[in-house]
Amino acid sequence: MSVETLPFSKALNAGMRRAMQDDDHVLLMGEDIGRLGGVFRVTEGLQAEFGDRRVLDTPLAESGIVGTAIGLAMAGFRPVCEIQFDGFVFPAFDQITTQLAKLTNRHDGRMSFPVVIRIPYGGHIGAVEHHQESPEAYFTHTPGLRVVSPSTPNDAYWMIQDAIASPDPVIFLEPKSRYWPKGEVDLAARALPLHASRVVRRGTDVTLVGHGAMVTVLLQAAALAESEGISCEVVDLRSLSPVDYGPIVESVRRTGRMVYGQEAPGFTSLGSEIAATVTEQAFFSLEAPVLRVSGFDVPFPAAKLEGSYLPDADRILEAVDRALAY
Amino acid sequence: MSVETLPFSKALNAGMRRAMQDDDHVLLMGEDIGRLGGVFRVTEGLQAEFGDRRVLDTPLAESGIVGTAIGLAMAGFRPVCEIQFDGFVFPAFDQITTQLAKLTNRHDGRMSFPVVIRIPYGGHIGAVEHHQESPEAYFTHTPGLRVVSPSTPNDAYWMIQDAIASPDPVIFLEPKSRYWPKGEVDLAARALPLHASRVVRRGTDVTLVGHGAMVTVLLQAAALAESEGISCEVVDLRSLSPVDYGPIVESVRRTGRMVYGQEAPGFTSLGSEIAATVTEQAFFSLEAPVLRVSGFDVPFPAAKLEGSYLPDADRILEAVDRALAY
Amino acid sequence: MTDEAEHDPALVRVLAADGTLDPSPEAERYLPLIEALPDSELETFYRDMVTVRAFDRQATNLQRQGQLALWPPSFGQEAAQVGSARAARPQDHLFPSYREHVVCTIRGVDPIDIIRLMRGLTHGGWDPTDPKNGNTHIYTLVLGSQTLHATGYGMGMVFDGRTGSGDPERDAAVIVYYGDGASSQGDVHEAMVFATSYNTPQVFFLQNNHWAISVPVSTQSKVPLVRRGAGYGMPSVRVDGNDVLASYAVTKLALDEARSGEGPRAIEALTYRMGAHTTSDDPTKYRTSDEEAFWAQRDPIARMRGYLEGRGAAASFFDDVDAAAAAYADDVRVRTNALVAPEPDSMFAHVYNEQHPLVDQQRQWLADYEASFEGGRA
Amino acid sequence: MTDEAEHDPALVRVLAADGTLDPSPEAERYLPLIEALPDSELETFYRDMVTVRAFDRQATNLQRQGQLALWPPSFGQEAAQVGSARAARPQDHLFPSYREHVVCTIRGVDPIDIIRLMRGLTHGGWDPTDPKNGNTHIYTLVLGSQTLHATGYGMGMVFDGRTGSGDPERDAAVIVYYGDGASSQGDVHEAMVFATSYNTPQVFFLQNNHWAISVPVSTQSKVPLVRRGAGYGMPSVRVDGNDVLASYAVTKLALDEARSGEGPRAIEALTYRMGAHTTSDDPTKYRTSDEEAFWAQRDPIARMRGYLEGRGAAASFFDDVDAAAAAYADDVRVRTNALVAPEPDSMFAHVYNEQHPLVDQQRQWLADYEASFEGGRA
Ligand SMILES: Cc1ncc(C[n+]2csc(CCOP(=O)(O)OP(=O)(O)O)c2C)c(N)n1
Ligand SMILES: Cc1ncc(C[n+]2csc(CCOP(=O)(O)OP(=O)(O)O)c2C)c(N)n1
Ligand SMILES: [Mg+2]
Ligand SMILES: [Mg+2]
Repeated sequence: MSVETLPFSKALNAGMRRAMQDDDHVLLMGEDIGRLGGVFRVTEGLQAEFGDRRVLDTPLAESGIVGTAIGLAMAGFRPVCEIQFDGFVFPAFDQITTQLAKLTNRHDGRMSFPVVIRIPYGGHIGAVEHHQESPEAYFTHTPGLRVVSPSTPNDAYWMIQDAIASPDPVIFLEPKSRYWPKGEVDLAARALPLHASRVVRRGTDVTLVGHGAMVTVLLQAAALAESEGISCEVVDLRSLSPVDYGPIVESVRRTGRMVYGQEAPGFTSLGSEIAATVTEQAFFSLEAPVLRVSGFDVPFPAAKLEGSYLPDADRILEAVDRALAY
Repeated sequence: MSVETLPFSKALNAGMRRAMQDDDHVLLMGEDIGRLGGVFRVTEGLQAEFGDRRVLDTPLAESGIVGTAIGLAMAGFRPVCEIQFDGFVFPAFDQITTQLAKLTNRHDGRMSFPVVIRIPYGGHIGAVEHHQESPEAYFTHTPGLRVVSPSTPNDAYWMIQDAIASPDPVIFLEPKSRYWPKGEVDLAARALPLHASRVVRRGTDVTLVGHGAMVTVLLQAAALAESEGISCEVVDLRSLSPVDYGPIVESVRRTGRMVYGQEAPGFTSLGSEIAATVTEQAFFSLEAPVLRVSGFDVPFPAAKLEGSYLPDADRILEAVDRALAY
Repeated sequence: MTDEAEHDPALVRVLAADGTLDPSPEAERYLPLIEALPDSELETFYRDMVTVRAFDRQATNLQRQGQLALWPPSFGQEAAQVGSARAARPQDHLFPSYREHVVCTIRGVDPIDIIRLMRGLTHGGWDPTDPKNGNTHIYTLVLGSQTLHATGYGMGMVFDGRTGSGDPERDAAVIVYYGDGASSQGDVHEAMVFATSYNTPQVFFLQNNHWAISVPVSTQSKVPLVRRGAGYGMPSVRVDGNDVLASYAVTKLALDEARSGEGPRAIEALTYRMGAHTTSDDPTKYRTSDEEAFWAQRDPIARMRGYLEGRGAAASFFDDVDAAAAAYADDVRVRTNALVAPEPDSMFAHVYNEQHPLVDQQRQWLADYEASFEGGRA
Repeated sequence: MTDEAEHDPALVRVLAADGTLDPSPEAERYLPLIEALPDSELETFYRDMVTVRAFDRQATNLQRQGQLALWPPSFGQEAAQVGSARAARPQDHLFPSYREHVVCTIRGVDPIDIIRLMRGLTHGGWDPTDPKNGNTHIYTLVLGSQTLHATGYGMGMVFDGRTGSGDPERDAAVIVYYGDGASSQGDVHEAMVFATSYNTPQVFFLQNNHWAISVPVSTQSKVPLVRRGAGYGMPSVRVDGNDVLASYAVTKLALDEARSGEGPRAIEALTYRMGAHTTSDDPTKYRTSDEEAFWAQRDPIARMRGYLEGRGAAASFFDDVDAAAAAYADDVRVRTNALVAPEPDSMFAHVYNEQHPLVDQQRQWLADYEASFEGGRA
């Protein structure tokens, strides 16, 4: 039987295990990912299985992790780096932005840098500062990177394998509040391609778009809206850079209205990009401007306030109502 | 006589001198800014005048520069840091993003961090990699920072003083291709407030918006358009975060069309934000989607190709024509 | 590893594990500083350690009861923290990492302010500019970042002439705390580069508690971390961080020298995180009970108690301290239970000092939005 | 400062400034390595230095004539670069910074490829995977970044068993070049942490040319930079970088040890940037002519010439070398003038290895746009 019910974190674990079995130059590196299996236990058991030359508990230095991963890629490896939490990726930002993202281009394509950087991201876990952020905009703005985020265990299982197989650097954003819920994983049938977006609910009045943990919120909002007689289509972005605009624009041409949901602050965000581009591509179909529901443009607040900060189904619905009122 | 004709770089120099005279806790720090006066000579003569305790030739480490500037701010100083070139700000990115931007909030407002980070940015100077970039989106997406960019010597003179006087951290982007051209500087009459945008040319058909060196390009485009009978209004953003939307939206409500020009890659950029927000605020006035003319979504190319990469007046006009064709 | 360090000839240690006075050769030069301590001060050291351990245990329990988001215990590191913090003068500035509960409370920080941070009510907790907090800066969670802030602060002291003037009431220094894991961060290096370049009055105080979550210090360095300092020209010393007297003395001397203009110094305090990394951690996954037992025998509180007993302290003293500590911890529990969540509006209040239209607009939006649910949100 | 270093008892030097053999005490252990060099190799060292200096001068002139965007001269640093690069084996990997023209050309990189970078035709220049380039990686302009890449490469050698096997044809090492200014970057520290943690077969080769643009090395460190390595447990040596024989010998030994599994090593080569930082720089703004004169007397080429003359090299040898160098430089000039700009389309070609709709779309847009100007753009 090739379909298993797994939590998202175990699906990722299974995906990495399979990639490591298939290619012995795939290696994992990061803080506490070996003996401990990572603070979210995503790499649990992999060091025991593959040894400490393939699953590295590195020194505590993120620039060092990404910088040496680059060197390992030059030496023919496919490193998968774990950044412990979203807020700790910034010490590595220089190596990601000025090196990893640009090195293929700098080499005129003669070397490739198949490095994956896994980052648990987003809120909903009640944690202290730097542990609940959504930094995707910094990466999607950077040419040379690919950025993806699965929202289901099945996508987690397949997308991590596709990311590892990609010859390009991939920022792999894991919605940490989704680590625990379970879902069906089809171990035999590949999911959609890495850079495809997917309509996860059909609807006719408003198109809702988002990624990661936000997809769950959008589906909740769509269910609530239905009870009020409003039909929402929901698109899971899956790929944040490049964005697969096909399904989104097709949907908006039908619905004429779109709401984009994201946990990140809204200013100069991925939501800004998608709103601007969808507006360009579906200008004459739009009955209302594309509305964005985002984290506020303030630092992610103390845990007790995250409920007010993070867009929930009610806030999505408020925007849906506004869009419909145009 | 209080009006002098100065190149942009000298206007900045004069502005910093005045700020240092007014407040002896203003200090400058950076690589080669002392004896050499900076690679662009913006700080020329200031170490000789104020001594090496107020104009610091620091060790060569950007995270160190910003991180110690934060400590100096805690001790009551107002540090003005120079980053030598746009592409070298990334080693400091962690200190800027996780510390500088958030420390006022982290202190519940009990401490303030009046740090200015000056960054020469943008292309048109035919330089090697990392020397021609426009990183503004990384900063405008970060809550807690203010981001500004003057485009004229007069603004340079006044905005640097306002930035230094600001109790908040300010990213001060200096369009390096504008360092040399001269302009009138009124040493007596304050320019507009730091966060005001300004209409620099009146027009009726299309609104052109941009900042820094792009303003010159937009004005060139407007002049060319005029010869074709098209009347363009041009808005100089001046402040990139927050954006002063008033003059822009007012203009777009009249013209119904807008083109945003920027050197930065377009994806998830400040142009995306402004396009999305103007669309929201002027939805019913728009005859065409807000169009963006940007650097391509590739690493800034080798110098010999910058002419093809950087939006010029022709490319702005191409977008103006497209906007008018809707 | 631990055995090797035990017998490191360069280690400064004054008390044997059982509390008998047995100075290592390196400790000789520090003895006068210790002999100068009045009995009352020795008792204070002990009281500090016991009090904060009781508080720390209370906080750990509060987290287990769901009252806190997280708690990183200081359990086991009391001597290094008491010794170093008690060595600082009032005008000195202290930059902790996130496990310096002992340091903070000694300097006057109300433990409830640390609790507020770990409960998820604030990202800060206390006001470093309020004199009652003894110039103790707030916690920094991004490892190593605070070392640069401390260095910058020290540069400010130099530029303001607040160091090396010869006036003991005026001259000041900074001390910055960081861990063995954090020592690998580039920022720590840059802090040492700037500190030595500007001759800051600064002590780099490394608590080597042997673990960075699950990663042993041997992953960060194959040689004692104390050696790093010499590479920058910084006098550096390794101390038994479970010996409160030795920790006090080495820090006192280093701070005195720093204050008098001799520049930055580094201290590696060998200690042990006797508890979990945080309440989310399970140390049995990565370390042995043998190792834990080894360190249990070197408990800093037991050691100091042995010393005081040897000097004839009365049983009633220890009972008093225990009782006071229990009351202290109890008070924290009571006050924790009384804490209330901040208003959502507060998240907008301190992002900027000056008006910011976007933040103001969102603040207003949220207020209106919340108001629209008056009478209950779905 | 320079005088002090001159008389540093720990400095490895073999040749006096005039080229007479006069080994420092520290140099003794290296003499066998030098004595083993055949005359032909000594002549090669000299030829390398003269050839690349001629090329370097040519490139400087080409920049002045507007043919290049920029040129960072290697003038003065030839001995450190020749010595270290000639010490490497073919299977070793070299990670330069941006001034290692001598290193690169010795390993087989066509100088025109360096020119192409500095002319603004490419951000890279050569293909490190092409055997003709001797495993020389491309330049890195963000200071210090390449030290981590080199360390990562070395980790790969360890994991692949390409080090410490005992087979001299198989065992390999990496050498990474960086400057005194770059040494302050956090990345260099992290590279040393990772290198020692993973025991990489690696040499950290620091060319201390005394200046980081206008900033003297004393701003980066008050003590010799060679001391940093010991903080990580790395054997470290300071060499006279204007002495090609000493530079060769210390690098040879360090690489041999690294290759045989003994882990990373650090070398500080004392040298001097005799020219400007780059062609945009004016060193008279920040350094004295006395200092320049001091170093002119220590010119690495004159020194080696003195040595060879002392060993009886014929005048014709030097004439031949000069003539060949002139021809080499001339050839570079001719080929530089023949370089053509790349097509705009090329900026899209290698951003990603796999298809990317946004880039593809912009690529097409630009092609169409350019085509719309057929017959001339305004
Ligand atoms: C830059 C950064 N990376 C990762 C983390 C996650 N993290 C928090 S504590 C910790 C271990 C720190 O070890 P050490 O410095 O030895 O201090 P200790 O916890 O032992 O007191 C890690 C990896 C972080 N806070 N900051
Ligand atoms: C991260 C970074 N910051 C600043 C610069 C600008 N810059 C280029 S070379 C240089 C000085 C480098 O000095 P050093 O490392 O001693 O090397 P040298 O030029 O002397 O060979 C500076 C500041 C840079 N390239 N990278
Ligand atoms: Mg530790
Ligand atoms: Mg140098």
